[in-house]
Amino acid sequence: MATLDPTTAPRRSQLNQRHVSSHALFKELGSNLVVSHYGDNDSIIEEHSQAQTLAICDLSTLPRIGFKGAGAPSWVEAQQLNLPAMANTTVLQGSGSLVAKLSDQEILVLSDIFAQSKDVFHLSEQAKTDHNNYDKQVYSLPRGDSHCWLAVSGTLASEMFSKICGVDLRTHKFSHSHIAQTSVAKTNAVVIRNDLGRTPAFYVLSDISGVEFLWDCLLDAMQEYGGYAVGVSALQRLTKEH
Amino acid sequence: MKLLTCPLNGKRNISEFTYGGEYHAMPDHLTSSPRDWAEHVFFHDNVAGIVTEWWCHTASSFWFLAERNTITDEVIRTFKADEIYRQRVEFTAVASETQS
Amino acid sequence: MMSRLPAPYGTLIDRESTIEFKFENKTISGFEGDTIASALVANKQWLLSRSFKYHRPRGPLTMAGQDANTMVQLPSAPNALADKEAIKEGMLVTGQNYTGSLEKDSGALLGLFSRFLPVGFYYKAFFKPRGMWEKWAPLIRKKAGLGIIDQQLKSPYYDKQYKFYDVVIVGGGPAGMQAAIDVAVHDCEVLIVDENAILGGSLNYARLDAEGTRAKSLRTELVNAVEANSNITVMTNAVCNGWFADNWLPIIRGNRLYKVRATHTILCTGALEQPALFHNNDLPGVVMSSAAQRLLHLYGVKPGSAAVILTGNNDGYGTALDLHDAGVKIQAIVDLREAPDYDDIARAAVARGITVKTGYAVYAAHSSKAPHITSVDVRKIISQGICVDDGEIINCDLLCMSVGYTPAYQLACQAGGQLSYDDQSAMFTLSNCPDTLHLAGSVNSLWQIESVLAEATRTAAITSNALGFTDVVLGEAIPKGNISPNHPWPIFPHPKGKEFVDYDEDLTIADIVNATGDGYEHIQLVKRYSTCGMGPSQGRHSALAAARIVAAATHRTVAQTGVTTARPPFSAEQLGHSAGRSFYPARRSNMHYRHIESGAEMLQAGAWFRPAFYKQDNITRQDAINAEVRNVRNNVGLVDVSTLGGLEVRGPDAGEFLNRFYTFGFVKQPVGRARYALLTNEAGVVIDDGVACRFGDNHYYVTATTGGVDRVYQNMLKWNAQWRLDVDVANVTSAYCGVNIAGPNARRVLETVCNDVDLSSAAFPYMGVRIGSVDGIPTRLIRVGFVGELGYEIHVPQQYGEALWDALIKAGSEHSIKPFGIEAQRVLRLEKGHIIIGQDTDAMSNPNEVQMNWAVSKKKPFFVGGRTLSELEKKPSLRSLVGFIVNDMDSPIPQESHLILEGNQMTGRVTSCSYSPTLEKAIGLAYVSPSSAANGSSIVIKSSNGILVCATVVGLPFYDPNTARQEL
Amino acid sequence: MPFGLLKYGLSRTYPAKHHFTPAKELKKHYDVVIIGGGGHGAAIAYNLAKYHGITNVAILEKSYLGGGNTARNTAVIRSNYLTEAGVNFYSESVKLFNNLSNEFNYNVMMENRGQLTLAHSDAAIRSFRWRAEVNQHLGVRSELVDRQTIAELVPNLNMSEDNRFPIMAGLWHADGATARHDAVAWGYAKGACDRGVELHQLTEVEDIEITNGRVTAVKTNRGRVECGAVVQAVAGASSIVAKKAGIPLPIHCYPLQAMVTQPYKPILTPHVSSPQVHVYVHQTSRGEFVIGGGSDPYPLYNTRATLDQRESLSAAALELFPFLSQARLLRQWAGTTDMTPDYSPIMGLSPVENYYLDAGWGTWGFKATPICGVTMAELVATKKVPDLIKPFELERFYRFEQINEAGATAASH
Repeated sequence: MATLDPTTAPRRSQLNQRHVSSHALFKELGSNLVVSHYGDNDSIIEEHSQAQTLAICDLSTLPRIGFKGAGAPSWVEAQQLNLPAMANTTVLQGSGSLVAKLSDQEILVLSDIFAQSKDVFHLSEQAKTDHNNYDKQVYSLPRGDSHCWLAVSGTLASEMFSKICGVDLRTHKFSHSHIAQTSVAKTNAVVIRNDLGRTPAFYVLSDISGVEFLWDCLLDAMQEYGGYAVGVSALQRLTKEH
Repeated sequence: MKLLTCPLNGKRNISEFTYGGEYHAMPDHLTSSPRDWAEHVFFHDNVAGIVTEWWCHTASSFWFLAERNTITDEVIRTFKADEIYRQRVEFTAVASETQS
Repeated sequence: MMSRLPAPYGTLIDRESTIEFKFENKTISGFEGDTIASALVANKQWLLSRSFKYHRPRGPLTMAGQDANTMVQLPSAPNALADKEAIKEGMLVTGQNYTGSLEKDSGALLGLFSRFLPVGFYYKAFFKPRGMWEKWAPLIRKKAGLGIIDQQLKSPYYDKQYKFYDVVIVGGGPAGMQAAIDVAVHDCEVLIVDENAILGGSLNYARLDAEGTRAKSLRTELVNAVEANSNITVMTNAVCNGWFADNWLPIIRGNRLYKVRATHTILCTGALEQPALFHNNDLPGVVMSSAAQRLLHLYGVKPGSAAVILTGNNDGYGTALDLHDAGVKIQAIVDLREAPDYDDIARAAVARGITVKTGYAVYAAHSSKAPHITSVDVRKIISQGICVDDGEIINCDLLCMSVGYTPAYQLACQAGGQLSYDDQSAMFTLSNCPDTLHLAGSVNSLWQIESVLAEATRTAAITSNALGFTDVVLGEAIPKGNISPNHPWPIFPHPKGKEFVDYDEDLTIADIVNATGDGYEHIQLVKRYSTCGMGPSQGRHSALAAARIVAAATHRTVAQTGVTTARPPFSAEQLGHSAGRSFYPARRSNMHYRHIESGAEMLQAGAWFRPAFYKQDNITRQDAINAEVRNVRNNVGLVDVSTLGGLEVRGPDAGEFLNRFYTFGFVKQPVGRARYALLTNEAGVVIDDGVACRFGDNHYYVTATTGGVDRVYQNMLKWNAQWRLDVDVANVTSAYCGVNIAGPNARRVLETVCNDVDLSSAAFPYMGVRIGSVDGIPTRLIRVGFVGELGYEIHVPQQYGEALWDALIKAGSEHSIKPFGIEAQRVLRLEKGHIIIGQDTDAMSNPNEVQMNWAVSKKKPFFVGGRTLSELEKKPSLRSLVGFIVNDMDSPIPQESHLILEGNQMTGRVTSCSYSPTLEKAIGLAYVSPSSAANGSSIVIKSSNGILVCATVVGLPFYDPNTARQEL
Repeated sequence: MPFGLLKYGLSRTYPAKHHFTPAKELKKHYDVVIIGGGGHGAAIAYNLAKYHGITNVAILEKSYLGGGNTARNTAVIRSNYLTEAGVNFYSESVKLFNNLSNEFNYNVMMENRGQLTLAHSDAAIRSFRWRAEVNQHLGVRSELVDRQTIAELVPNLNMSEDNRFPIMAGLWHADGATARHDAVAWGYAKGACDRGVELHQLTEVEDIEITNGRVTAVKTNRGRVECGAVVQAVAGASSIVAKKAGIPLPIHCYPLQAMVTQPYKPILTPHVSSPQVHVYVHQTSRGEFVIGGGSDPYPLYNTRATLDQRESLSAAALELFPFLSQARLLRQWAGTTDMTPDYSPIMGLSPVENYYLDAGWGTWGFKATPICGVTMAELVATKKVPDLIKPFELERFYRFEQINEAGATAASH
């Protein structure tokens, strides 16, 4: 794999400093640089198995967007996306992207972790033309930049979360496709249960300016379980397991 | 720690919320007497008993109202603001005396 | 050498693994599973520490970690409970609170003066003549305190974890286990918490039958059932240290605090055995009956060779049997009861021919070779608390007290439960617990094992019903036995005193009586005046006796006298446990590491880190700042403004909304223009400001102060929850990184990287706003900036921040671009006379005072704070914020917050002040009295060390008054 | 050995004398009824009796003497306030405190240990300098000190530059002190009772009678009592009592929690507080560390303790003194505070004639006890509002005027 330099890319994760210092190798997903894995190529296998028990991964440069307003749900549906029936739940789209309903008037759309789905791109393009005038009560939210996007995967993930999050995220109480808007390590966060293949996994979206703090807290919390940071390649492998 | 039920996010530890003050209707900002206005701005009912008050679920910035007993700290119920505020509030044009 | 009994004695110890540690530099050897206290007693070392006030020798009392007598010093853990702390190889243990040696403590001389130290003596002494107290206080302080804190201690790693259960059962004794088994037949998650090493509670040491076999078999039966049930989780060595609203339970195990949410809590916390009051009832060797039984059964320690049992119930006879079985000679059972109502156990003891003296009391304990009991003075009781004048001396090296119990009431009381005294059973009982909190076992005053188990089953049924698993119709509550284990008056005053009510505080019967005599009759006043119950064991063993004594002394019933409030925590917990990890979020801009690389010294603004200024080799901080200022004035500078708040206000009512929220008018604001936005609260106080950029008819992008934006956003949402306007507000502060590029060269730099916006002054004038791109990055361009030069604020999506910075630094290289920090920005802003909310305003400032009336629209129907401002306008203003220039360059430059004086009157203060590299003068802003607010007025500033500095009020701005430069 | 000890130690007939009014019936009429038997109520009664010869006075206390916030506050005495009104008022109070033991012939154990407030930001330094300048100008010992001085004042304070919030400077208030809070109430009550004032405990005022705008009587759970004047000194219940007299107040009641560790050998002399991390710490003469901070996040008439507050206070305390992590927390409790919009008390006249207010004591009531006694008694006796308390009148809010005290109070009781 060609070594890509994150320090010259236009969009840069706030965590790049940390990634680089732990010998991250980056790969391009869509037009974005994401950590593929750390160290040499063999580590992918190791990271993959680690991701099954407990690991954290930075997906912050991957596409995502939000919409708010009374008109938002119907408009998003009009863009051929399936909306969850209930607030604080998600629906996986055929394209691989994930549509989350944060309230009756707020939608969040996440790309798949291969960045193959073009939903986010289309939505943002469509939004520019459709409601630059905001008279249809649809308001786009720059979730791709306001919030970091971290993935915590593995059978021990909810156990780890129970050290820094007051909501009961145990897999039998907080099932796949459920959302908790809550506080993680004293930081506001949107926690989304979104299993990858057979492996329980959670997405954490939180104020992007505090991502370094949150990252360090999560690593500290997973230490006792031997969890550590992995690249997106490991997570991509998880999705292939059924 | 107490639990508070957010109409949007459900039962959560009360530390996830921000207290938003007593609910009470604003007197007419033009016709009310200065003393009444002063009481609106500075004074509180500070009832020992059941009060209606504003709360905000901090993580989702969702404002709602709660009925709470200020002696026992028991929350009687929580509800969305539109139960009280049903339509758009209009303000009448400035009366001449306050124009200056 | 060790006096250990063979198995089955010593359930907790592993005789195979010996552990050696040091106590007072003596090497002590014990077994794995021993506590410090059990190991020491096994080695005949009863003396552990010295008492708080009189430095009395003290040894184990409860062996349950419930009393302060066993508090010892570990190198980094003072006040460690010797009967709770497990021994470790090489551990260093010493006693506490002695001068000289533990055995011979010179501090103990205080005891001789005890008759001169009556209750509340501090209040009556030490202060005359005037000034004496200042001399006494430090001396008294030296004597204060117990353990020694290790000030070099590096805090260990403490953390926390949340847990969730349908039912949490506190206490793993017979009641707790039975309740768990019965609830857990349903599909629910049950937790048993027990502070001991193993389940079983009293079954591990108490005697339930004459043969002494029932406890063991019952324990095995229950423990097996618990372990067989996968719905039950067991946490041992874990203490539930409080009860908080909605069954929020802090449970401590190891270095972790578990915060457990339970739907229901069942308290099976048992009861605390209470001491008898007689002369020298605190001698080492005087213990609770249960303590002797714990030593025998848990640790295999034979607590003595010749024992006297002082009892007021049948339990004492069980203890006698246990000791007898273990080969301890029972000198006598002294039974306070005139005509005891025996059960099988008691009869068995009598049958063994043990001497029993009924209607007798232990009137005093003695120690010939201190500090350990060697004999007791046993006397016939005449009437309540009164004995005959001479008694029989019985030699012994162990005295066991079994005169009654108090329910372990703490958690129940914290939950709002009522602790009240039942004169008939001479016992405290609990009532009025919340619906989701249940009691079972001796904490609920049940003593017969059959009724304990039956009640546990009943409580389990109540809980299961409440959880919706069953709908069992419940029968009658289980009747409390008619035999109470509590003796109503195990209290025997002695002319020489030393009958300790409160061991922690060295308080005797006389102290309590005298407190009431002084007029402190309310039980709370007795506590506060005498300090009874304020020590480390928080009244566990003094509340009952104190209540009885106060009742008698004030001619009330104990029920009327009541008890003091039980406060959390249940047992003294290390601060590290409640502290845990420290979580203080830190916020950084996407350009953060560029600042670091450029040598920035960072400062904190709320949670944000911002560059204060950029260090340069061999020049001072001030010179570096001045250089940054000059570079903006002469060339071009770049400052990171990412921390600035950003709010999207969109929708048909966007303009109307801003009109109501801010003081200015926004409805008629042209698209493509920015307008200053000032915010007041309902009291008319200035609380924030920013600019509103109108990007479309229905779209405003409003900036807010770094520290204020979150509150501003919340307020906006709250107001619109009431107004119901057709508008959406979004906080996009973090979504945008921003820089301000400012200086005569700003346009030249920007032109090289921005080619889709006409930057000419005509096309993009001052206060204009545009959408465009910089080096391919989508941007919002705002032609503002408070530094008074040609400048642009460039806002880009957060993750492009660093790229933007790189592009501009590169593009600016041939125009001498340099980054500048907050310090330089402050100077530049000041030169331009722009106020900073929070620095130039305070909790009272209204727009008029800070000369901002121009930003307040009078023509609007309503805005927040408007009515109050119109009221304030009717009154003369009290102060004005003005600009000033220090007259004499040689006088010291005033600092922010230096006072403005008129004569000796304080009339205001400096809010901003600095040397202006541009004007080469000291300039500033200050509040002054309206009378000296006019331009040209001279003001006097009381600067450092009281030096008076003269300054002249001038119009703002100081720099470029006709704003030619910024409109370039 | 001091004389007092010999006297009491050897006295055969203990006690010498009952300190307070023994339980007895209420009279039909009192010249002055004081609602609230806390430090303030007792101090007002004491001053009425001793300096104005008004002794037909009843203190009505619904619970026990000094059982409210007098018993629950953390006994900090200071005068480093921000406004001229505040500083003058509290510095008078501190002066009175210094002579209290001898005034009472009862030791209140006043200890001048000094108070250090820590600044972790530029903004804090500015506001501390403001306080220091105002204080010095008014003759109060208060100064802005640098890191070096701080390290000398409190050698074991964590001064690391790597702290999340490094200590940048401090406000040193040499007059800062502490005293035995209960003893202050007891001393005043004893002095008042000695002079004929009646203290009635377990006596709750249920209603207040007003005729033509003038207070005439109070109804209690022990009967009706006529009175010439009423003073309410019931911090924590001010709104409730005032409402009985038909007076609305700009007060919200918040719990204020504090906690105390087991006793340890003394290692901390001054009172240390940090508004940034919301905590203050001092070590009592018994050796316990008292730890307190900001009020609860929402109003409540309930003195329950919360785990939340225990957690944040401990965490904050360890930021300043990490070595306390193995010190053991003994007790956690709460009081109910009257929070006012401008962090200043409400004292003096009320809309009802002869009904006087002593309210709005937030977290600053204990330290004002002596001066409250003096000024409120003077007001009741002369019906003239003393200059010292003029600024604190309720009427200021109707004029939309506030006292600029915010910032001088947060977490630095």
